[in-house]
This record gives sequence, structure tokens and C-alpha cells, in this order.
Amino acid sequence: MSQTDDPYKNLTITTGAVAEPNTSRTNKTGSWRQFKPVIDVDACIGCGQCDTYCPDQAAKPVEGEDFYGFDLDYCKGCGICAEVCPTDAIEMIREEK
Amino acid sequence: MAKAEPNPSDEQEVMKGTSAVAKGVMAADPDVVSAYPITPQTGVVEKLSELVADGKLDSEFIKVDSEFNAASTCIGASAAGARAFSATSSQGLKLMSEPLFTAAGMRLPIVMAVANRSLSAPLSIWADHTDAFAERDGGMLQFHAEDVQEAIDHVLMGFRVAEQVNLPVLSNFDGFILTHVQEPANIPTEAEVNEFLPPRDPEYTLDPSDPKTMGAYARPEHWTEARYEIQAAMMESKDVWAKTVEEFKEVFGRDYTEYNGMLDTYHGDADYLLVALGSIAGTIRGVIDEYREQGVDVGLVRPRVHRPFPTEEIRDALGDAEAVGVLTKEMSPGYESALAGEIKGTLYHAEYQPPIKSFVVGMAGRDVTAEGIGAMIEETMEASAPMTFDEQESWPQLREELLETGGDQ
Amino acid sequence: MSSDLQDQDYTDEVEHGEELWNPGHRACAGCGPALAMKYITEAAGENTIVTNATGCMEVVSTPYPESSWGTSYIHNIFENAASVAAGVEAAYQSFDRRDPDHLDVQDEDDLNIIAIGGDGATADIGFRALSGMMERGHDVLYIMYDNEAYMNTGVQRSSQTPFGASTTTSPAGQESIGNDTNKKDMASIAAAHGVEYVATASISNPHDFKQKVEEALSRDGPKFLHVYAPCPVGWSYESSKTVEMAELAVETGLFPVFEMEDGEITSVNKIRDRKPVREWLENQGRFKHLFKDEEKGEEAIEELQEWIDGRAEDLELDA
Amino acid sequence: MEEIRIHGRGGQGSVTLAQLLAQAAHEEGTWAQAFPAFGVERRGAPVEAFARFDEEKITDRSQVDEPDFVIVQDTSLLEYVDVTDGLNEDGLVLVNTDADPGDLDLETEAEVVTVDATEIALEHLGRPIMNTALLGAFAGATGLLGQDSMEAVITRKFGGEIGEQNVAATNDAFTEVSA
Repeated sequence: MSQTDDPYKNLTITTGAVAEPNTSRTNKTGSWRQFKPVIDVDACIGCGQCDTYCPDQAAKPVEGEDFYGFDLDYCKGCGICAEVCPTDAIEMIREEK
Repeated sequence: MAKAEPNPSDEQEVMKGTSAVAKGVMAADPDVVSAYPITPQTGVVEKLSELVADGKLDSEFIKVDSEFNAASTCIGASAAGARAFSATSSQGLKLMSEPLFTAAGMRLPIVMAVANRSLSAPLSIWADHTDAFAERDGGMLQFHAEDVQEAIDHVLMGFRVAEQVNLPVLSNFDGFILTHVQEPANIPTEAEVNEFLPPRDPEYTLDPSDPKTMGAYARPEHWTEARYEIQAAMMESKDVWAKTVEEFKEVFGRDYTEYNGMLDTYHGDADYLLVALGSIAGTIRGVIDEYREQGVDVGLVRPRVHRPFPTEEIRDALGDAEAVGVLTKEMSPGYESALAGEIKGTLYHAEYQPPIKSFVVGMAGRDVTAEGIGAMIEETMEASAPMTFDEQESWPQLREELLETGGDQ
Repeated sequence: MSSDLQDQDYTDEVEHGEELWNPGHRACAGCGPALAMKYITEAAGENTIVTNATGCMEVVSTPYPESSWGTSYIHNIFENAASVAAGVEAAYQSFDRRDPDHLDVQDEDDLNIIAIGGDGATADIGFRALSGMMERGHDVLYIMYDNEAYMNTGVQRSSQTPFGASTTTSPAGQESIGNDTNKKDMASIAAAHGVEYVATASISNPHDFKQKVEEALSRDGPKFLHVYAPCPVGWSYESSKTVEMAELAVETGLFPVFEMEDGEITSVNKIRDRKPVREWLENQGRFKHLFKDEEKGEEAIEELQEWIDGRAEDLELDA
Repeated sequence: MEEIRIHGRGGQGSVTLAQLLAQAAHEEGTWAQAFPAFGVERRGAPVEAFARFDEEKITDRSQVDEPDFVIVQDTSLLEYVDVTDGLNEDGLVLVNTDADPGDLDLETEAEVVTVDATEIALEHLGRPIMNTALLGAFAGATGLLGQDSMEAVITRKFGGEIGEQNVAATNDAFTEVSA
């Protein structure tokens, strides 16, 4: 989703501006990224350190596989995952957009 | 409305103002009371603590570290869905100012009894309305009581209206003059209050089974609307208040329905009208009687509600007066008193604008005597427009001989 | 690494759980406090009410109408997260006494009330609220996430800013080596209030931190946790180094990790071969002035090292 | 309207006396009001308290400057305070003392009545708390309050044995002054 779109054009302000839970997922912070993590699936041992230390909940097990992948909708490209990976299976590469 | 009410009934008790208000609060049965001492309010929370200690009041009683956190704990409790009460005065109200503005924005119906008192410096513990007026623009409903009975009843009606329009309430009653007076008052019973005040039923609460996010910040594209809703709720509160005073009359028999509960008048159709808030109105009534006996057609218009401001009602009440005198216990340094300015603003687009004199009196407990009020009536009768800004407002009790600047009032 | 893997995008194939700290929050890349929020919510679970002070974590998580929180959440103002939590707790005490069925699915005894504030909101401006909440004995867990300055307003010095750090209100200069005070000891202050369980933790050891959150929540009354959470922007280091910076702070003894019960230290995460603080300092832009002026810089590093050594001795930190 | 001013010292219970006066008057079926001169005075400093009775609701909130009745709790005040200032000439001043009215040398046209309320209090309560005795003396001297009304409010306020002792002190003083 483009950051310039207003996802709330039909919004009605609730009493006291109370918000619904879990709604920030609408904000795709992947657009902030300059470097993206890529994983060497052969080197990945599935330890989950990348998941543990990802501030954006973007490193997750890949469905049906024994390795981890990245939710690029949210990954901001901080590179913590690459730092904490015990097998150096993650590399940060400059993203071409 | 007639000045004299029937002789006190057997149900009335002679009780200190603060104790009487506390007993009214008890009847409203709040879940949470936050308490911090400040003169002259302290008696309210002391009495409530006594009622809790004796098992007569089943509230969580938080002995907080400051008025700031009295307001803050009330905010937490109210957001959780509780009925919350606190009381304060003067500096304490100032210390609450920041959280109270957010309570309005978060639409939390906290009710506070405010024992009105001057603000430092110099330090003073005595009554005036500078504390209430300093919070004027926060989004809290504000009522001013003339006597102890109203101080009790405004708190109860405060809960009723606050919980419908989701705004906090400051229920003002003058420090010492009403907090420390002993006079007869009817103390509402819990059974009566239950008939008048249903349990709180908030739309959103901090309930983990239905999680919500409260107190989000708003960006420029949403903030104006969120804050405008306070204005809308304030305006809506006029109708709710009008219904509330009717309901109150039905249950308790006490009649606050004049001008939809917004104004109380005494010879309100007189040629010359005084306007005043709170307990000073009582003394004014006696002076009006004296002047009327001498053939002077003078009356009183007392706003019971200061926020929302009784705009239409003020236009009705003052619209055909020969002249108006505003007696007020607050000041706005650099301009004129806020109450006078508000009344003039209200009348600006009315059909007719009477000349208005304002008098800053009774500051920090300075005793306002019948003689002094008489002089202000006479000055009001001589008022005529146009006036210079200097002529608009006077400080009749000012002791000019004490002024280093010499003064020019 | 083979090149064909580099283009593999797993966005649609990754499995998200029932996160209570949701993606889409607007924290900076590599945010330490955002990790702390993730661990707190994971440890506390859904039966939780969070009260949050104004600050980075509030601003990044709740731009109306979005919320990153899956739990009940309230933000009020900067300096009252502790007293708002106290009010929530008092309300639930009342509900529980008057109407035990108030909560649909939860048992009040299992309800977690957690107040969260940054170091400025907690150790400085919210100190009165915190002190009152703890002293009165509310059943609230207070968690201070410490990134050692006012980051939300642009890196101003707080009472948790370490000695020698250059911030926008304690800048290094001709006459200044940066901040001239050591970190205020919040754990001892909390313990001195009679708080039964007090602990420190670091986002570099989430297992330890989450265990402490769980331990704290298992107890009645006030609890206090001080969690270390580096800020890549305010400290000026590469965003990928957040965990490493937190770990180095622990390994140098700048941030000792321990537990206190009833005012006594009951466990300390011992450090074998404690590293000199220099190794932590030299990785951060906020300390770079200490390495430019050799004489004054050395003196400052020495002074900080002495403070750390003194605390290490008191805590018997060295293995 | 009857207006009463009480002169005492901080700690002597002038506010309590004003309260008892108002409550007893209300018990008689009139409207009543009592309030202290609002201040920050500490124990021992001269203080004032006021009471008003009326058939109609009292709305006047100003201090009592022209009292019909003055009650003086302590003669040591006479040296420093002009207790009869503004006193109605047809009024009455009641002074707690064992001296005769003529010996007090008060500058007033109003009637002066004395009662040794402290002695009566010591006799019944064992302590020099003279407010209930002064209440009784005021009632005896003015005829404004009946003994039943005073007994009712004292019993409500104190209850039990202390209540009985205070009622006895009130009645003693009432009788002494009426006689």
C-alpha cells in the first residue's frame, strides 16, 4: 500500500478516539527498507534467532519448510537478524525498487 | 424563584458543607475515590475516608501522592469502566489541569467537587473563582452552587449528565463560605439516588476480553474532529442537563428547572440585573429585597452552569434589562474578568445590548457586605454606553492606599 | 549464497502468530524498546491491561485509528502511567468485590496490569506517580524501558543517561565531556519502597527478561522491572547492532542484570572476564568525543570505569 | 433574624459551639447557619465563629458584623479583642467567667450576663470543655433554645456517657442563668 493513500477516508471518529486492537498491520513498514534480508535456506538451521530478535515481527518460519523467511511487508531492513544468525545464513542486500 | 423556602423539614440535617457533599457522593456509590488534602476541600475526602472506614461506603479509596495523581488514578479507573470521584481546590486543581484536559478528550465522566479558592501568589486559602476559571477551556462541565444543598445536588446531577455525554465535571462550591458552613440540607439516600442515577454503562472500557486502545494520538487530519466532539458533547449536554434537572425534581422534589437548569433568577424581569456565580448570590438576594422595598426594580441572574455557557438563556434573561452589573470573583490580568467578557460576547449579536458594568469583588475571601452590594447596584443603575475600557470594570473593594503603583481604579 | 535465492520473497508464506505487539508499528529500524514491547506482550499474554507513558513506544504504536496493541491499552500523559495503572487496578478491585462476574472470561486474580514507561517518563517526570503507586501497594507491574535519554523529543539527557554521553542537552564541547552524572539506581529505589520483586533485564537476553516478567506477574502487589533497550538513533550506531550494544552493556557491567526480593539481591547474572567499558563506548557515536581528546577522554572513561567497578564489587558481579 | 458572634481561642471549640447553636435552633424548627471566621489561626490564637437563626431560609453569606448576641469563651480575650464591636444595643453578651457582669467593664449598652461555664464543665465532664455549658447558658439567657432541642443535638453529637454528662452541664448552666 502506498503511504500517500488515506486508508481512513471513511473513518468516523469514535468517542474518545478509541482504536481497535491489532490494526497497525495496515501500515506496511516494508516501504521504509533500503536493505533487505535474504536467507540461504541451506545454511538456515531453523533456530529462530532471527524471529526472536526481529523488532517488526518480520522473520517467521516459512509454511511447510524448515527454514525461516521474511515478511517484506513489514521488514524495515534493520539487519539485526543477520547479526544474530548463528550460521551467518542471512545477508542484507541493497534493495532495488 | 422565591427566595424563602419553607421551613426546614425533619429530614434535613445541619451539617458542615464538606460533610454534606461527601454524604451525597456516598449515595452515588462511586467505585473509586482518589483523595488528596487541600484547604478548604479536605473535609470532603476526610468524610469519605471516614465513611469507608466505618463500612458505610464500599469504594476503593486511594490515598494518592498529589492532586495530579488523584486525577490520573481517576482517569485509569474511569477508563476501566468505574465511577470515579475526587475533590480538590485551587493549586490542586491547577496540578490536575493537565490530566483533566485529557479526561475530557478521552471522554471520561469523572466528577470532581471543587472547593473554590484563589490561586497563588501570594498564597491565600480563601475563596474566589480564579481556580475554576483557569480550567475553563478544558472540556469539563462546570457548575456553581449557591448553598450546601446545591453543592450536594450538583454532584449527583453531575454524575448523571457526565455519564451520558462522556465529559468530566467540575462541581464548584465556594471555599469556606460553603465548605465550612453548617446549615440544613437534605442528604439524599442511596435508594433515592438509585432511582435517579443508573449504573454507569460505558461504550469502551479497558476489558481484556474486548481489548481497545485508548488514548491514541491523533494526527492533524483527525485531531480537529476528535476535539470538536468535545464541543459537540458540551452543546448536547445542555439538553441532557435540562432533562436531568427535570428527573431530579421528580425524584427529590427540589426544583432546579428554571431556564432549563442553566440559570437561577430572583426578580429576573427587573430593570436592573446583577449577575453573579455561587454563594455571593445569597447575600445579593437580601440586598435586592432592601432595594425593592425602596422601589428600585433590581434582580439577580445567577448562572448555575458555567460550561456549557448558558448563551441563549443569558440572552433571554438579560436581553431587555436597562443595565447589567456583573459581580465576579475572578480576574483576567491584561483584559477584563472572564465572566463579564463572556456575557458581553453572548449579547453582541442579540437584538439589544444593555450597558454592562463589571465588578471584581470577593477576591481571596474578602467579605462582600450588603452595603458594598448596594453601592454596586447604584453604580449599575448609572451605567450607560458607550464606555471606555477603563470604565467597564471596577474593583470596588480595592484598597488603593496600599498600592505602590497608585492604581487608577 | 546462491544468487537465485536472493530473489526469493517469502512474504506470503511466512506464518504470523497471534501477536499482541503487532507489525506495522512505526518504531525506527532496529529499535530496542520495540523488542522490549514484543517480549512483554509475549510473556504477559492477552489477559493484560497496559498503561503507557507518552514516549517513543506510545507514539510508534498508536497513531489513531491504528494500534499495534492486541491487549487492552491506555495512554494518558507523560508522567502518570503508574497512577493510571493504579486507578485501573483500583477499579478492578472494586468490580471484583461488587460484581465478580464483571470480566466475561478472565479471573481477576489472573489479570495483569502493566505500566510501561521510558527512562524519562519513569525515573524523571513520572517519579512521583511511580513512587506513589509502589508505596501504596497496587497490584501493578511497572516496566521501565531504558534507552538512556529522551529519544522521542530528540535525544535529551535523562537521569539514566550514562556518564560521558553526548546528548542534545549534554553536548560534548570545549568545556564538557558530555553528561556528567551516572545512571540513577532505579532498582534500589523501587526496592526501598518495599517492592517485593525488583529485577533488571536486557533485550539481549529475551528468555531471561520474559521469565522475569512472568515471575513478577505471579506476585501480588507492586513489581518493578528495569529493562535495557538500546536506541540506534540516539546512541548513533548501526541499526543491526542493537542486540550487540545491549549485550556489551551487560558484559562490561555498565548494566548489571540481577533480581531483588524484599530489598535483598537474590540473584546476579555473573560475568566471566568482564570487558572494559571502552569496548562498549567505542561503538557509539555519542561517545566518540571521548576518543578524540586523549587526556580528557581517558579521564572520563576512567571515571566511568571506576563507577562500574564499584557497582560490580557491590553486586559481586564478577564470576 | 438573630445573629450571634462567638469569641474564643483556637482549640476551645468555638466552631463546635456555633454548630451546636445552629443545630439546636434547627431542632426548634427554624433555619440556621453556623460558620467560622475563615483563617489559618493555630491553637491559642483569638478566633471567631458565627451563627444565624431565622424563620426563613438564610441566604446571607457575609460575616456577622452587627450581632444581636456575643458569646465570649475566655475573658483573657477582653484585653485584646473589642468583643462588643457592632453589638446591637438591645442585645446581650454572655461571658464565661466567675466574675460579676459589672466587674467586666464592657463598653456596651447591651445586657451583660456571666456564667462560670468552665467550672460547670469541670464538675460534669472533669475537663474544662465549656461549650455545652455555654450553649445552656445562652439558651437560659435568651430564651431562644429549649432544653429538649439542646439535649437532642448533644445526644446525637456525643452519645453515651459523654453525651449524658454534656446534657447535664447544659441543663445546669441553663438553670443557673435562667434563675
